[in-house]
Amino acid sequence: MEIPMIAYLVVSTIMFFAGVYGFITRKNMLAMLISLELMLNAADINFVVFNRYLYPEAFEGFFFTLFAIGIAAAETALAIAIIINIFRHIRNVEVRNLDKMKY
Amino acid sequence: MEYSVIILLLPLCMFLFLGLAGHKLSERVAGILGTIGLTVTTVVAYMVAFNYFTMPRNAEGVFDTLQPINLEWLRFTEHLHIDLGILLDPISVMMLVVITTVSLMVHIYSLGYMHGEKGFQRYYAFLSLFSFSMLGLVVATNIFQMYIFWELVGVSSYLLIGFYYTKPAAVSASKKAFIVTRFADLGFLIGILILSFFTETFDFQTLMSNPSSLVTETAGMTFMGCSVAAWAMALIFMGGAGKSAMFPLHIWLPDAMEGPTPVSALIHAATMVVAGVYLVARLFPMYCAVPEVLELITWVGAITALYAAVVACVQTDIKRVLAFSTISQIAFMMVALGVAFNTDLHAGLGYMASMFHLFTHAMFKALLFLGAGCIIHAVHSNEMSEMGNLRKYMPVTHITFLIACLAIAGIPPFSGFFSKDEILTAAFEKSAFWGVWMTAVAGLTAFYMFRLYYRIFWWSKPSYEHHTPHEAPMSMYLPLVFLALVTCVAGFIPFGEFVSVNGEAYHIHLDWSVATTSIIVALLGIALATWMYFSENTRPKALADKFRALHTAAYHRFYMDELYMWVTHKIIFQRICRPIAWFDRHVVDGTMNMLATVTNGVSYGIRKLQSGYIQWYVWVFIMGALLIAVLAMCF
Amino acid sequence: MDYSQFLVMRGEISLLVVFLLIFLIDTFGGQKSLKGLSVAACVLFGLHTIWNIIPAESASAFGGMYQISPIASLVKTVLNIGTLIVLLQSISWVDTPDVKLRRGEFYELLLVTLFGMYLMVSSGHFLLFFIGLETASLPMAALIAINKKDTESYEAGAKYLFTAVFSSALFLLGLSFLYGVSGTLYFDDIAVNIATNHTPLLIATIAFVLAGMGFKLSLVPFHLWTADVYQGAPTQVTSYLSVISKGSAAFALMLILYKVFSLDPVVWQGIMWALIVLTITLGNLFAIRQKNLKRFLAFSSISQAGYIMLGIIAGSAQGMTALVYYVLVYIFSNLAAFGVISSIEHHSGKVGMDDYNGLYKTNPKLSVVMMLAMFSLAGIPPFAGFFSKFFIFASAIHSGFYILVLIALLNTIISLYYYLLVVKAMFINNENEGCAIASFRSDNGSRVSLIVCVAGILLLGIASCVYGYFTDLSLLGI
Amino acid sequence: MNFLSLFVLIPLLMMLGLWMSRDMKQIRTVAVIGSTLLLALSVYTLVEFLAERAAGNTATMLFTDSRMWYEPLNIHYAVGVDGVSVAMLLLSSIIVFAGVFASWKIDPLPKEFFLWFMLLSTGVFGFFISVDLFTMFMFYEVALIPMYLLIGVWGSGKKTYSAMKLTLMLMGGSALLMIGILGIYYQSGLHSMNVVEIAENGHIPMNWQYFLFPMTFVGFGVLGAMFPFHTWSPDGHASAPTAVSMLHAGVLMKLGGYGCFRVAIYLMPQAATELAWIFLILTGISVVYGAFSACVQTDLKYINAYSSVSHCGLVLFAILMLNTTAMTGAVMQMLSHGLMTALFFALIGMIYGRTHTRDIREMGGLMQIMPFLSVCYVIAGLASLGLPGLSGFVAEMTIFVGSFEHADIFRRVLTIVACTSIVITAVYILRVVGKLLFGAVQNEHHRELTDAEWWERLSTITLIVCVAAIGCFPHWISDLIREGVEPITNLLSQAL
Repeated sequence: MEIPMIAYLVVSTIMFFAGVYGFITRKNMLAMLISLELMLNAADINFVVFNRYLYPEAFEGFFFTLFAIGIAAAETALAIAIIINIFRHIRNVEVRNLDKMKY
Repeated sequence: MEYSVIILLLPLCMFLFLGLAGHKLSERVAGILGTIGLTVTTVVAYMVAFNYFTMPRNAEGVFDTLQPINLEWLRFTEHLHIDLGILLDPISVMMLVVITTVSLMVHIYSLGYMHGEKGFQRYYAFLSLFSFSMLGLVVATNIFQMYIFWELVGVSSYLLIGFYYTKPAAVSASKKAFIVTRFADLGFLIGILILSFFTETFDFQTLMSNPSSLVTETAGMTFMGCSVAAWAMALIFMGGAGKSAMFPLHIWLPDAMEGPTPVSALIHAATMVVAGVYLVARLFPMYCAVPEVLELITWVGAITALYAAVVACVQTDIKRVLAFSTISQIAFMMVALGVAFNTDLHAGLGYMASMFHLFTHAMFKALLFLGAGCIIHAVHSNEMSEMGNLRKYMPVTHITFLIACLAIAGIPPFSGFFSKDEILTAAFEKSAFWGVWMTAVAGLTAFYMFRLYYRIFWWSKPSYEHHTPHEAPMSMYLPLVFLALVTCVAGFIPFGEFVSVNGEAYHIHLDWSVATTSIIVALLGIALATWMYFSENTRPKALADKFRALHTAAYHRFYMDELYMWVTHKIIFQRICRPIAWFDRHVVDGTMNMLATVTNGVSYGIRKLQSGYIQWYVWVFIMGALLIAVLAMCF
Repeated sequence: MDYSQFLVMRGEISLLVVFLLIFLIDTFGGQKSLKGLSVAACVLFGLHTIWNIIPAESASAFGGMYQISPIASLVKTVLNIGTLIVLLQSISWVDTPDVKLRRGEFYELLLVTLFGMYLMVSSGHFLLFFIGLETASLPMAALIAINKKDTESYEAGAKYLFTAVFSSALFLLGLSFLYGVSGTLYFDDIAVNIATNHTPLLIATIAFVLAGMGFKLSLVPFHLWTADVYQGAPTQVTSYLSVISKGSAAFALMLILYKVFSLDPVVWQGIMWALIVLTITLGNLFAIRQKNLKRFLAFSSISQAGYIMLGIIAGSAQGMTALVYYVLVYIFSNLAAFGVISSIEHHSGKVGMDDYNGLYKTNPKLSVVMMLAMFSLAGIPPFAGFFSKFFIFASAIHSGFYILVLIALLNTIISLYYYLLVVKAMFINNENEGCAIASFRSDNGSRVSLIVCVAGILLLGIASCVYGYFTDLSLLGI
Repeated sequence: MNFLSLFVLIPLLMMLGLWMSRDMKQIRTVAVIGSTLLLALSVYTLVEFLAERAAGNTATMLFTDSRMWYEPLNIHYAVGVDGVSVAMLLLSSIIVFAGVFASWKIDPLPKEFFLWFMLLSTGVFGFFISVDLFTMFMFYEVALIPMYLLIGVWGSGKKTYSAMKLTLMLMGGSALLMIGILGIYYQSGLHSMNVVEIAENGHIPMNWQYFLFPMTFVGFGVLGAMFPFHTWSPDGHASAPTAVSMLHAGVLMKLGGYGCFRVAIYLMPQAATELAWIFLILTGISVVYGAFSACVQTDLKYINAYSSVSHCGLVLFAILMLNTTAMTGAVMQMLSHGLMTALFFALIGMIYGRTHTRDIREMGGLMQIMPFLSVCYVIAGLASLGLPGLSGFVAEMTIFVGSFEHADIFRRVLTIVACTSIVITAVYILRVVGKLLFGAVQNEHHRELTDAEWWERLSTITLIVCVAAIGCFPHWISDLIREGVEPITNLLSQAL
């Protein structure tokens, strides 16, 4: 029995906006980072699903997903580095402390 | 007669020379130079007059109108262009003679009168400027040239009235004179615009060749109930009324007496103030085409004459008295023009009369002013109360002054009698009403002139203890004597032979009925003056108390100046200028500033958008993206 | 597969060579050679610039994944020039104690981001484009946060990174939809495929792609990170961020819109219309009240981005020319401003507008340069900014956007106001007692860079050949 | 190379020279030489021009030269002059010449002052010689921007405020202008920026003209001090240093009139005829309005600024009458107003430099203290109230006669309203003269003050001579201008 494509899309969409929601509401930067991962992966799922269901003759979507995952990893590493640096200075990772510059 | 251009050029050069190099010359040199210059001008003017009037008359028995020179100065359209030139016809030649004569007298007189004054050279420069502009005015070949010199005489009169520029009174008087006349000139200008637009020319001869052209061109066109032609001519007359100090534009003339007395004699008695009369005379045929305007002129003149005469009766400053008498006399000329209802020789008698009176009046009024100058020179005051019994001290002045008074009062055989008689005749021919009116005014004239005469030369003997008055130097009384002689003989000039409404020779004959009445009235006036002022007494005071209201009103010139003050300051300054200035600063400019303020305010208001929190940024980000998506889908 | 295809990527390869050389010097060179690293970087990069100065012919490699066109390689040259100027300006800065140790990393990261931009402007496939985009933005975050000790620096880094990733996630989502709609990620094929079906999904895609690029261009409302990041980042990085990455992003966006969505411009023109108005206006309104010059220039650069967009919305070859020309002029003007700011910051540590009061008395040359930069940014003749503005407006008017241009022009008045505020501070205001900036002699690197910038500002407009050359190239097609 | 380009080249070279000059002496030398050269050049242009015309060359523009500048947009560096621009060039060079001497002792930063001053004049000259919309617009803005620093640095009073206000308002004008120019460029269907070409062969659709004409006219009108966009002028003039006020009121405000005339009306005659009435009302207002506001000002410069509003209003008013005579009058009015207002500002600057006040209530009897300056002031005043023999009269009369040519009552009444300004002018001029120069000395300290120095005399006398020359011999200048105006009126008559 075949799972309809729409189901995947719903999941991915939910994932994406869950990510958005998380990103906007979490106080902790690491949590925000995780939300970002959710969003990126939601997009990846879309690619895979479209490739699998609509355009099975080529693997463009799959490859794209692979690269996207790689980039996501790099981005996470960088984000962690910066967060650590921040932690060194202010001893916590609360995002609301990043408001020295405003207006 | 191309050489007539010298009449204009010489004074001009004299002005430029004295104006630019004057301060380098000594007083005497400057004065002599100016006088010599004007003497030459006068001689040339006389030559022109002689040659002109000895010319054979042409077929219609008229002196040809000559245009020795006429250069295009500025071209507006193919029809309209301002020319500068010289137009010689009977009245302009007559004016040349008058102006040069009086001006020369004044030049000579001033050598003595202005001696030692600061800015003597400047004074002579201005005199030359005035002579130049006045001469240019009378020989104008077209109405725009006339307007140009019209403005120039206005300015030179401004400069001369304000000659004592450290005296606030003089400054404000000069300002007043200029602005009032300027206001009148506005009418003149608009009149010219209308006239020239419809007739497509400025040129006098073209205009005269077909006087009714304006009426025909504007046939049927009306503006606010009056025909456009009437408007044009009336507006032009407004210019003339301003210069000739007709009621209600007369207010500048009495104040103009702040200027040096010779200047008053030249500008504000003999020459400039008659420019208005000259203007009307110059355009007389066109005025005949619009009788309603002539009616207007008559009324204005008559009212002015009466008004000025009444006021003159109670003034105590001798120059003011003379000023008002001038206004009144010019009004006589205006009336004379007004009552001449068409250009045929007999009906147009008033034209000749007014020109004649202009001529004689110029002489004796100049004489009066110069005499007054001598007196002021001697007494160092303008007030009657400071004077009296001066005949002992200054006999020459006394005699000449008396002659002038008799002339202006209209006692034969002095010149004034003849010219005034012609005017009265003309008035009677128009209607008995005007005749009676003017005769009455003539009587008043006699009265106030002799009041003046007695108060100065008889009355009581005030104590001149600090210094005794003495006869003026020769440079000052020679002109008096000369003018007195002219006044005596001028009446016998066959004036009508030279000047008449349509140029044909007109033989003056006295209308004895009119003459006798006028003489009697004049004598009555003199008698009354003698009764009241011959020797010190309380009758004048008693009389003044009797008619207190009238007296005070007349003394304050019926509050005309106050009225003007009120209009200009309270209405124009307070109610128009200031609000506009305020509006400009606070509304127009305020709007511009407000734009800036609002921008700043907005930029302050929205600064919170930049809250500094990543999550807010991202919130805006995603919302923006979604909003765009949604909107894009909607459209 | 024949490797000759790599020859098409001449620019990228030479850039990589430069990158590797610097990397080698940095890793294996001793302390001594590190001293000369900055100069070496400038020289090498200069060589690279000259090597690529001649634009390449249109060509494509790897099955159309990589596409190069004359105008694209011209853009690369423009970016090179800008980067070179930035490198010159940063010579003295990299010797300051804080960044001394990470001197090498600075250059490496910088060059990598530039490499990413290269890929963006000459990609024919969204995969390459996305890689380029990320390569351009992720190292940038590291650059911004390069100054570990400075709290503002890492705050800026964090803000940039989080926003960047968020935007790229959105972008990615958009791409996935696009893939769903069109079934391919090759620009040309997409253009062909989507021509037939106009699903709302497609429109959402356009919106998301615009959002993703709008982040890099800092278009309102995707701009909020800009001010903070510009203020927090080291001045050199800020200048790089403000001109190079903006310029490349502008061209990349134009690439996408012209190549991918060229068939129905109406949709994205509508969106762009709104974005431009918002961007210019809000940018100006925020800029009015800024006192910190870096922040001030951040907002000015936002509104400048709006003007750049006018070239895109025109949707014509003329617009393309105007855009590239504008970017070039903008690089010179903005880098002149940043050069002055950085050298003053370097010598006195002051970046406030009030600190500049009476600068003309102490440092006449610098203040004249600053004034020229401001006039050029405000678009005052005879400086280059006037011409670039005129041409970009002309292109927009040519496509009939009268009202839009009118709004933009009225905004120039506001922008003139705040640019003049800087001039006023330097020339008219009296120096504040005691704390006035002392007169100093800035280092050779920034002197050279400033001279170059001034030359650019003064000559670009008068020398019409530049614009003519750009036109010829852009007429060859994107 | 066409010799007209020298008008741009000389100021640029002067800037170079100034930039290299070391001390005050050299600066002055450069400035004097340069401005004299410019004066000579403009006179030469005039002579050449008249010779050409006498030789029967009836082209619209003479000495034309067109170099391709921006191929893609077909922008040329195109120069050429007709009667009007020759007159304007003459005016500008005279005022620059006078301005150099008026700012003989400028302080501080003389070098920078003259640099900006010359940049300003570069723009002015460039504007007048160019016949290409783009270069015209470019030079226009080149002329605007130096004002900011000239006022801001060397000005007095609330200088920064006025400088900013002036710059922004004028920039607002040029923003509208840019739309107008680009619109003309793309709608004329010629792909050309050359004014003459567009005027002769271009066909701007009517609906576009309705949009573009107001843009262009208002754009230039702002600089022409058209109500209600004139408010930069009083503050700007009040704060500006002497020479700048001279050049600004004397020449820069003329750019507005010239632009309206050369671009707005020349290129869009149909719209001009259709829409003239709106702007006639506005300009008519500013004629009277300015005069009335001037009556109650107490600051000399404000009085003059408002009188400039009135006079420049008359210029635009006459241009909008759209007939040869009135337009000729308008250009003559530009000339005469330029000269006499420059004279005014020069004198005010000199008086202010001595008394350190511009409030007429604090001064008086200056005639006794500084006769030369006072006499010049009187002459300037008489010129401004339209005394025959000075330039004002000629211009105003030409305008009035021209404006009265229209048969419709609306224009007639407006003309008469405008005429009343001559009386109001007399009022405020005499008010100032009476308060300032005549009467008793108000402030005893003023008694020590000196009269004009030689450079001041030179600069004032130059201007006075020109004013008188135009006033006494208007014939040649009016013919010169008329033949420049005629092509435009011909277009207009076709448009009707």
